[in-house]
Amino acid sequence: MMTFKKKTTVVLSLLAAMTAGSVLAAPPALPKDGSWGSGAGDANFDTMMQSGFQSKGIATTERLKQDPTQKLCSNPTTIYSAKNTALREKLQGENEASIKYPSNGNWLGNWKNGEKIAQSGKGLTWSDKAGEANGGNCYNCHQITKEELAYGTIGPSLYNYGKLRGNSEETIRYTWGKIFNAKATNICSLMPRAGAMGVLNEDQIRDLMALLLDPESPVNK
Amino acid sequence: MNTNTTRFDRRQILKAASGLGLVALGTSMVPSMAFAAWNKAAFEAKGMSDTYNALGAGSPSNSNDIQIVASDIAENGAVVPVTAVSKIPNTEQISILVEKNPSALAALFDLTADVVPEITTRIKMGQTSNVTVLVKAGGKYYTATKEIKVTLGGCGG
Amino acid sequence: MANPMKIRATNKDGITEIKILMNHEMETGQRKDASGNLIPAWFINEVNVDLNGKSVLKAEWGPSVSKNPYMAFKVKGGKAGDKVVCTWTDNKGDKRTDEATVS
Amino acid sequence: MRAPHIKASLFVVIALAFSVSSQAQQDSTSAGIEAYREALQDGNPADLYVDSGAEIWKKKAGPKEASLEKCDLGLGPGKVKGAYAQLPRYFKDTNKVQDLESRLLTCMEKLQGVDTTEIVKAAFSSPKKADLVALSAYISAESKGMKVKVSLAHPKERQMYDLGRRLFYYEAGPYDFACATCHGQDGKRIRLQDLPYIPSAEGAAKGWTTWPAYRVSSGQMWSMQWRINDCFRQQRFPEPIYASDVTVAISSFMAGNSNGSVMQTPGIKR
Repeated sequence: MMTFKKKTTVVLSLLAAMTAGSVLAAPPALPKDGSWGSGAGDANFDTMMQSGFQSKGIATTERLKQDPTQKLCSNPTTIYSAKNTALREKLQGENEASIKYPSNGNWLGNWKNGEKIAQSGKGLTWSDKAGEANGGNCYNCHQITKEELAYGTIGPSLYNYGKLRGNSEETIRYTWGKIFNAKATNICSLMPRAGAMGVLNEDQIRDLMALLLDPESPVNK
Repeated sequence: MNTNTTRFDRRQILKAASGLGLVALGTSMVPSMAFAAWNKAAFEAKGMSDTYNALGAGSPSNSNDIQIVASDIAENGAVVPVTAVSKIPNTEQISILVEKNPSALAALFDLTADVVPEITTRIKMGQTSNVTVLVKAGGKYYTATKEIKVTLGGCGG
Repeated sequence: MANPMKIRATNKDGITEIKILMNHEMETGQRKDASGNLIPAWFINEVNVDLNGKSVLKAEWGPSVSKNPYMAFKVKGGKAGDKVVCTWTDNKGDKRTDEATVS
Repeated sequence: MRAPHIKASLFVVIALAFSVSSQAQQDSTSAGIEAYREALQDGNPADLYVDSGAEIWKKKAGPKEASLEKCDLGLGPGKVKGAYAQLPRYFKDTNKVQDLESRLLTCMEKLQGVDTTEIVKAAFSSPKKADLVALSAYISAESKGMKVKVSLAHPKERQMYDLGRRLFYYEAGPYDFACATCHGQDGKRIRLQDLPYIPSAEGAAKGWTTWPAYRVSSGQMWSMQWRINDCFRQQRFPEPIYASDVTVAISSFMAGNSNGSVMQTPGIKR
């Protein structure tokens, strides 16, 4: 019995190894100290970046300049290192302070508009024009309504968002903050800071809020 | 990135549809050149029954002997692979129709007796639609239908 | 002039499988160019395939066949060395013929 | 004390029930998409570009009325077979690490006497870049079925890889995007497109070994440079300059990670 089990395990793990394609050698590991390798220090990297990009349309080379949050989040080895604890807390506080809550006291707009914004991935590329309304890119990463099958999975599912969480003042405020600046709650969140970076305006955020929280929204059906 | 649309945004739908060239203008832009064989009326007909009429198919009956081999979902409407298989004896013609395209008829194949009645091709679909395979066999017409969903791809920029 | 097609034909157990990839825009006549003008329809509308000098299949197409059309089918009979000839005609009257040998 | 507890477990049950049905829906969608991709594999229009690329390779052009047949892609002048599977690599004559397209520019300049300034500036869809796109289809096809074997042994090769890796994690722009935002985790997708996890060998291979590719959405053949260019566009970055070190570095990172995997080029994509 034991031998059989062993054999099966070996065969199974072999199969798993084959299907996972782990015959490939592991790529070179990142240095543990947070550096990038001797040839990829700041001077060489900056030279490459400055000579390798050009402004096109609205996407100018200005965009390559990082703010302190982007800089921190660009090194996976050191984001959560102890020496960066103070910096993380400071930056998280700054991101939190950037959140502007609704000026007119209205938190929820029109969920139908919100759905359009969630669907649209347009905006701010070099092929987009200045002054056009940006999309929210939401479906790229989240499931939202049940009807839309083409949704991404980088972020959590938001289907039944309001139904599951209710619409207490706390939930509403939290949700607004998350859309406005996701890095206020999670410093290196992968979600764009839609409000803080001026991607979406206050009305658009209100409409997205309605999509998530309005009981009439298909999200909560 | 490409033909990304929202089902709620009409402007975008139109834009995407025009990207595929499938807005409801029909084939009015087709230069009218005379062709001996090409069935202009059938390719310009709107809707299923008009197309059937133009093909002389009348009201074809459903047949379980026709198979449509295609994925349930197409990642892009610009290229939808479809294989039409007929097990009906004496199959002489196979056509592929997309109900919601501006002109339903996409392609028609006349087969000689030597051809195995199994044709693969690729068609454009402007939106999620029923796809019908129409088979002419022994002078009679038969159909089978399958829905193919057309989804959105890319990041939608 | 139109670009060449790619024809592959193989015989296995007395059945010849023919796969043809054509080089064509298949423009629908409903798309607009950058300055907003309609791009005229331009598509293959007739196809004929000969196996050993005998027509085995004729197709009629509309503009909703995909760009760079692909077509695959099987013919009973044929053998290695046989000749497959495909000719298409488009709605502008352009024409292209290519051939391949069954392997 | 009791009520909140019940509420909480109810929440868990609902959440679980939901995640199960959502998973099922996701699976059937994925299966449908998988079938679609499978059906595309036969009859890849990229083959049409492979043929025209082979013609362009042999055609005399430029002020020197020469073909590219003596171009050294790393395996010696005129050796095309297997060359793509070993690019990018260090070239002694230019003292640079080059990918296929930057190397082709070198050959056009040296062998044909072509001034490539306008080609570099031209849009990817412009006829000026069409030759390079077709050539990349042809040359990549000549490595189909071969294993990726990209050297990181030369200090400049290793440097290019390291620079590419650093660029991969570089976050900037109005959306805070880095390559890693989408390609830094395993098993995720954007809309319905699976996102390869580029820092892993398997993930890098999914991308690297299937480009250049024919894109059915646009009905265009895309070279690797074109693919990378559009990634940066979606990232809301400024435009990477054609054949610049930025583009070679990110290619070195992908190619270096996918060493040992099998080239399936040219591919066909959504």
